[in-house]
Amino acid sequence: AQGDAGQGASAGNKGNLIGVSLYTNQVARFNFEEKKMKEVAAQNGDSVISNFANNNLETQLSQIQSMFQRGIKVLVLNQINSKAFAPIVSQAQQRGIKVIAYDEDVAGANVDYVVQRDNVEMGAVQAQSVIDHLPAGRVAKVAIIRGDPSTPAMVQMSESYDKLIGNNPKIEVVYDNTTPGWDQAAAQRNAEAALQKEPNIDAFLVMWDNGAQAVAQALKATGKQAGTVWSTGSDGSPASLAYIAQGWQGQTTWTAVDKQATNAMTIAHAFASGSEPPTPDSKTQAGVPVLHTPLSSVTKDNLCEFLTKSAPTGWVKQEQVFGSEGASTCGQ
Amino acid sequence: MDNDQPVAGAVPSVDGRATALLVARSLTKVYGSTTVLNDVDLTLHEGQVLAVVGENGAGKSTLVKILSGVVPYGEYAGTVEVDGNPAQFSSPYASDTAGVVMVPQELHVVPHLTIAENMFAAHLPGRHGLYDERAAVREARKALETFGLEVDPRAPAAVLTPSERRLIVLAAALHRSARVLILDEPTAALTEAEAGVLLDRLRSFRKAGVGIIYITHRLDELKRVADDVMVLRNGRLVAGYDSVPRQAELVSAMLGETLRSIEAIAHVAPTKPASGDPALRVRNLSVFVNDKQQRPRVLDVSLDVYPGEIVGLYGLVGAGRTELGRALFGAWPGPVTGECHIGGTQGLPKNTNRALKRGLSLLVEDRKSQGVFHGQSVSSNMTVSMLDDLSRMRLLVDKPRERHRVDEFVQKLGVRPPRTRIAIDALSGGNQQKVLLGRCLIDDLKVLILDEPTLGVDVGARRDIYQLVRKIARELEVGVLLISSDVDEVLTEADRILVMYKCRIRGEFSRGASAHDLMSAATGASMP
Amino acid sequence: MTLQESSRKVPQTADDHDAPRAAGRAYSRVVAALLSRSTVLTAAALVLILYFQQVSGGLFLTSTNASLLLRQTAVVAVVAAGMAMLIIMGEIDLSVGSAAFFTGLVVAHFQVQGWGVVPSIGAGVVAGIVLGLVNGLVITRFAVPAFIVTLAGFLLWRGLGLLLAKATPIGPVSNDLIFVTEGRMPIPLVYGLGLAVLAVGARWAIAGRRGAERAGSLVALIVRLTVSVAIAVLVIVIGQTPTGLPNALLWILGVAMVLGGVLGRAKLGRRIFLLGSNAEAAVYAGINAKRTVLIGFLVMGAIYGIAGTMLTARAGVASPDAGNTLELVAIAAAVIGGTSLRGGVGSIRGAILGAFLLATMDNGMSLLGVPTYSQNVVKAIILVLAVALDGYFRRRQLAK
Amino acid sequence: MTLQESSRKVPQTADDHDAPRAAGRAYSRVVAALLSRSTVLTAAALVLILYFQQVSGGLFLTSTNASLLLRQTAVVAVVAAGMAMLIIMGEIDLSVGSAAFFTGLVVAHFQVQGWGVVPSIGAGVVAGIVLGLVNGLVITRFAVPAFIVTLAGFLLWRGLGLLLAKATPIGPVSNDLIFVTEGRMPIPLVYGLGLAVLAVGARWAIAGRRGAERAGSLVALIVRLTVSVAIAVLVIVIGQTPTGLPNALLWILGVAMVLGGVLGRAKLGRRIFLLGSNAEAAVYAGINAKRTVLIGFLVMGAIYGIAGTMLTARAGVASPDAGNTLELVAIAAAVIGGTSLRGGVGSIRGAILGAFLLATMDNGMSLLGVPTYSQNVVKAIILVLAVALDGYFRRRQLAK
Ligand SMILES: Nc1ncnc2c1ncn2[C@@H]1O[C@H](COP(=O)(O)OP(=O)(O)OP(=O)(O)O)[C@@H](O)[C@H]1O
Ligand SMILES: Nc1ncnc2c1ncn2[C@@H]1O[C@H](COP(=O)(O)OP(=O)(O)OP(=O)(O)O)[C@@H](O)[C@H]1O
Ligand SMILES: O[C@@H]1[C@@H](O)[C@H](O)OC[C@H]1O
Ligand SMILES: [Mg+2]
Ligand SMILES: [Mg+2]
Repeated sequence: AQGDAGQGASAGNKGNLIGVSLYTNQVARFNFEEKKMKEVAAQNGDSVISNFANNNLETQLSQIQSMFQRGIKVLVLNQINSKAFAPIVSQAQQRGIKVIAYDEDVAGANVDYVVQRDNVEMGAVQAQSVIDHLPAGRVAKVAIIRGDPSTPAMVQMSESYDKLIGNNPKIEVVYDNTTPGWDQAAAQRNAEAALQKEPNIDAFLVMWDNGAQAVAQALKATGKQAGTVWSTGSDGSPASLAYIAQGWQGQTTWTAVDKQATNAMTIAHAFASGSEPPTPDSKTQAGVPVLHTPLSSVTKDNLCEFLTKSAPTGWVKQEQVFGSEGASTCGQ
Repeated sequence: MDNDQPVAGAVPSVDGRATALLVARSLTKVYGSTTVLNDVDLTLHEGQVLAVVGENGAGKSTLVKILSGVVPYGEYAGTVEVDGNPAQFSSPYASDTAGVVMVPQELHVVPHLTIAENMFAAHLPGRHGLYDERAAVREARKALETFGLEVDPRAPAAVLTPSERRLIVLAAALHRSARVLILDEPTAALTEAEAGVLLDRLRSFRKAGVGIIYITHRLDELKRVADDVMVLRNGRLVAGYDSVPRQAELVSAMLGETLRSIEAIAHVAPTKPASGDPALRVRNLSVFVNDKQQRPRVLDVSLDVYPGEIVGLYGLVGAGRTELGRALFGAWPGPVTGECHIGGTQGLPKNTNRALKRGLSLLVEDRKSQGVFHGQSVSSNMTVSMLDDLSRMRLLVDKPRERHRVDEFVQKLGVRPPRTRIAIDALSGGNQQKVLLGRCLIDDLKVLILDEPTLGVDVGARRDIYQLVRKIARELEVGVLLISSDVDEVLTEADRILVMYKCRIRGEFSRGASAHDLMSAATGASMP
Repeated sequence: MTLQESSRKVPQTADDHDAPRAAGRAYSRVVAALLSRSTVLTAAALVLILYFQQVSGGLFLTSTNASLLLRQTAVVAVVAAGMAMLIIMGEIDLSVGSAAFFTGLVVAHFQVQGWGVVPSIGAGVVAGIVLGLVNGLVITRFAVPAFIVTLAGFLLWRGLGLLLAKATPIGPVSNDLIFVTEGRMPIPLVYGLGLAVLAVGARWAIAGRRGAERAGSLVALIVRLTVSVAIAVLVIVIGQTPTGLPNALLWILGVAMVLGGVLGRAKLGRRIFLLGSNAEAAVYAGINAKRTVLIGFLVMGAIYGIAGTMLTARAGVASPDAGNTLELVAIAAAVIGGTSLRGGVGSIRGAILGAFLLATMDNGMSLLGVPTYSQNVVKAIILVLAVALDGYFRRRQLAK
Repeated sequence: MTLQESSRKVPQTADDHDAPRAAGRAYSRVVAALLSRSTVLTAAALVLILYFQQVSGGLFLTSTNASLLLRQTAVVAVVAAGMAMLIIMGEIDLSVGSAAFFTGLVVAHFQVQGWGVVPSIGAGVVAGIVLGLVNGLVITRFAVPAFIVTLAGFLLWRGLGLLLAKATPIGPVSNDLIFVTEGRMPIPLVYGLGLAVLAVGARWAIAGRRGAERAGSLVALIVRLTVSVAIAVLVIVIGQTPTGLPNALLWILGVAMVLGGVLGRAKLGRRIFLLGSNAEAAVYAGINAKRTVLIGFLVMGAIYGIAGTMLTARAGVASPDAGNTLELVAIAAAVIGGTSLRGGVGSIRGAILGAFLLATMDNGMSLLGVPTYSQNVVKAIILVLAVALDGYFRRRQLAK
């Protein structure tokens, strides 16, 4: 590698240049995290160059290689496909760039730090919330709607689903299907097919909020009452929070994305300026430090608490959840 | 200008025909570095028929394309006025609105739309934006009566032959109340009888005060229809007459040659006696339409064409000659029965490729849709059927050889301009026809079927084509089947004439038969 | 490509939105009906339906699933109708998925702001027409091919929409808006619809009778009347079940009638066919090509608005992935329905049937819980089979 | 759409893979060169490059970035070349992204099994040819339009691949395979390439000289020689920098030369242009349309294999999303490069330039960290502008 760092410097960047590569901009949380990272980096005196990869491996690789050109010192990598990124991680490291795996580790590589949401745990939180809301005294009918099987998040969440729900004697799985591209319309078709097969479903175990919204709509269409069928989701999307307030969705699993973004930038700053990164809360088998992002289950019960305390500013407004007249339902 | 004759329309006409309907001044059109229309003036009065003649590529179509907005305002120099007001047509839509209606030289009929829709395209009857099919059918019937065409206006135009297609377009244009009617070679694909009807109609239009611009290569028509004649050559107005001059005088103006040299061209082709084995031998051939009803198009036809012989195949529209040609060429999609020998080998070609391999080629009747590869060069249009012979290792096109062959043809056929790399669309209609004829001249040619080969070809070029066909026949010992609706053409060019009527051959004549004989056979009047 | 193929075009006339009528003049009416693309598609759909019914243990042919199928088809059907119109005139629209996402966002935005259903939809349709206008103007003024302009729109409208919405779903929208497609059709409307079916059926039967010169036309009359009555009865019966018929059906029918009417009966429609068949001929004939294309894209703009409304009403939110690949599915539906990508040939009815065929496959396989990837494999094979069979029968008929 | 447009086609003849030469006889050579689509594209790319260079503070025009750009362009360029060929002959291929994914999977599979580079690639290419054969056979035997067949392939090949791979990435592949596109071109090859550029350039210059009847041809000779020498020097200089030139360039050049040669010099290529320009006339001229189409899809099949290899080599694994939207990008590149979707018009060179233009935009904007939404907006506008400007100049010239 010929003097990339020098080139970066000659480009006249102030502070440390941090590359942030996120795999999609069609998911709200990543847009939020990108903004958050830029804020935090600015506070640290760093600057960020960021790209979204349009759900495409090839695009993401190219974008990262362009970041090398720009002379980044740290790469925050939210990869589309954990198995495909080992080579680019080692390329980065050969150039002296530190790599922080973001949201998920990279298989086959030893990154310098992992800042992650534990998808296995997320699956468990969702499955547990379903188990907690089963009708008493009979075998419950549960439908499972999974995300795109070609994505690692789906695989890891499924791990917990299969463990907690698959062999559960109190549960009969009446429908179980995947959703290519995490597509909401396809999820809605799945939900509708499930209800067509078995109108008396007790709960929907759903991996993500867009899917849960699709379930809500399917429930409405079959004339169900709000609050009668439990469903799960993830990401705390405002529309889902509104459905939770109305009883059309049971829970959403919140990842503290603001913390995750902040962690990544703090570690990046430490790497770039040669100081000690924050203490990890665990290490991988290979000894890579890991900082986990806290997960929490948001339901109708703790909705106000979430809105007023846990949710970062800018994520959601109360009127998005309670309607234009409900701006102060939970107080300020 | 090399000519001091009075220019048509440049001076107000003697009989004081009232207002000038259409005035064009110093029209000039340049394509790339070629000036195809050079400083042409024109005045058209109410009730005047102005004929425009000139050889292929003289600029006739270009002139009327400007007048009708096909070449839009801004893409030519000079001015056009209608009723004394400047007219700046950006499209035929605009000219049409101003009452200037043109029927273009090339056919623009959409086969899968109905006949009525094709006829009225931009002027469909109906109110509130709705199409009134019944009114359209009524109007269409009325318009078609002109030519006595008995077709169902609701049928797709696909059922029409090329000449019928031309007729419906003409009928539609005549039916509209145009103030200026421009006809670009309307009679090229028509029979004598149909042409006669058209000319009669034009006379009645003239009485009604319509101004008519009439382009033709059939000079004998001028006497019957034209008031004034203008002659274009190489984009310039070289002569103008306020009456129809002698044909010979016109021809010399068109070609820029002296009368003497033209008269010397008149020829009598020596008859080639039929001898040896026929190049093409057909026995009991029948051709059927590819549908449930299996309507026959050709029934029980037997004929022989000997090497070096030109056999004329005359008949009226719909007689089945084109189908016969297509079937022999392996290009008929429906059932064909009967026997056929080409150069001694037996069997009907399964497809056009086989036909060509066996030495039989066909010059198609419908140049635009079946012949020309639009947007492709003159050269590749010409060599497409002989690529196998012009390639190295049966893989790569041998470009030097191709160039050589094309240059030779271009010269032999007199293609103008003699440029081979420009797109064929840049050639005038007649010159495109020469290119397609060149395509037919494959190596080892044994049988050449020409379907209306001189459609839209000027006198000079027509002469060239006849000479060439004769040369091909005689020197290369090729048997030629000349399908034509032009009585004079078959009478002068064919060694022997077959006449088709309603799917069958109804007469055989030797050279020297009279036009009357042919006509009566072609109309079923005399059965052999 | 070959002579046989080019001659295949012949029976597919401009009146193909009413194929039996046009072809009937040339061939025997009954055979034509057997051969029309619509019939083959309907037959393919029927076979699929029976299969799904069998394998799902009777779940497929229920009134609830019928309602579901209609709701699942609606957006694709509406967009496919517009797409067929554009393809027939020789244009194409790759931006429709993104544009519908954008208008759906507009509708959801105003819903969340507390606007009523009608003004929200109005805003969506206006937004759609504006996008259509932009497409149309760039195509006609700057003479950039529609493929390029709408490819740009594909990137542009979704990009803008995601930017405005910050990629988060906007909603949920009011139940009133949801009712617009998902709701159960009110009983008076059901009766109205039943009567309309009868009226149209009667016209159809009489038209067959009047135009027929051959024997069998009495049979045709009876068959047609029976079919119409059967459909009317079905409409009324299903409309009264607890699930009823969904309002989505009204949108499909509305768009089909308007566009089918335009293509079949309006002068504009004739111009569209002529322009798509042979642009040069159209211009020579004095058709204002630019204006026709512009109008076509304005109509498509209105469809953006309608489709966006329907996407949002169906999902209950405006989701960032709404309308993804809609352009492709719509083109597929139109082409399966007999629209030729070379222009000049096609029908609204075919496009809508194509949409139904695609939706039936999705619905049936979801019902059976067929794994996603196998779904795609099955879908692909059925697509090719349907179109190949259609072509086969058509050729066989011509060859006989 | 309008007469103007159809007349625009005129100067682009079958010999147009060498557009300046073909048009040169009709118009002044210099003006023609100024007008050719290739020149407009090159100019657009140059403007972009200078802009990126300026704004990125000199990062864009570095040898490392040049190498990156070439590697990023390669797959799209190769596929766009094949797509241009198919579109010119009046066909289309929507399955190419999925097919390349599939063949990439095959390559990765055998790599993981421990096969060497050559047999793995061979297996991929064979798989590709089989897929191409299937496409071609269904299209020609069952007369199903290519759009439908390849739309089915779009679903099918990816569906099958995902089933086989269980939707997980297959890999990592060996460094040797990665080297095949990502690797640095060996110095001897660099020199060879430089010499080849000189040779081709000399032929080009001489051809210009020979064909010219006008003044200025000496100027043209000198300009052409200078350009060729400059490129050759550039190749050799960049090839010797530490980053060097990527092997990906060889694939682009190889495919361009083969396909360009076929279209420009082979009988097959001539038939492809003619078939695409008028299928009916092609039949009368003795062209075996079915065979030509079949061969076209077989060639495309080989390109599937090459593209799959390149995808896998570039990513180091066969990823389940590999080749997503490749068909769309390739069609866009071909169309931007002057290929008409109506058939009969286009060039390999244009398609590859189109691919470069698209890749340049992606690369430059990623380098600048332009926000993704704005990237799409910018890309959309530049696309339309490039094509609009090209059309504008062309029309202006014709009008003069
Ligand atoms: N689009 C074009 N580009 C370049 N040259 C053209 C174009 N169209 C016509 N020309 C040239 O203009 C000249 C005049 O053509 P035009 O069609 O007006 O001739 P014409 O008198 O109608 O001939 P014909 O009797 O054969 O129909 C010809 O030399 C032709 O090659
Ligand atoms: N593809 C087709 N399907 C059905 N009928 C056809 C088809 N092609 C031609 N016909 C019919 O065949 C009949 C005879 O054809 P055609 O007129 O070309 O013969 P012709 O003797 O060569 O006449 P012309 O003088 O017009 O060349 C026409 O009436 C037409 O309706
Ligand atoms: O919404 C998220 C989905 O898009 C992602 O891919 O995986 C998990 C979800 O939380
Ligand atoms: Mg002319
Ligand atoms: Mg004929």
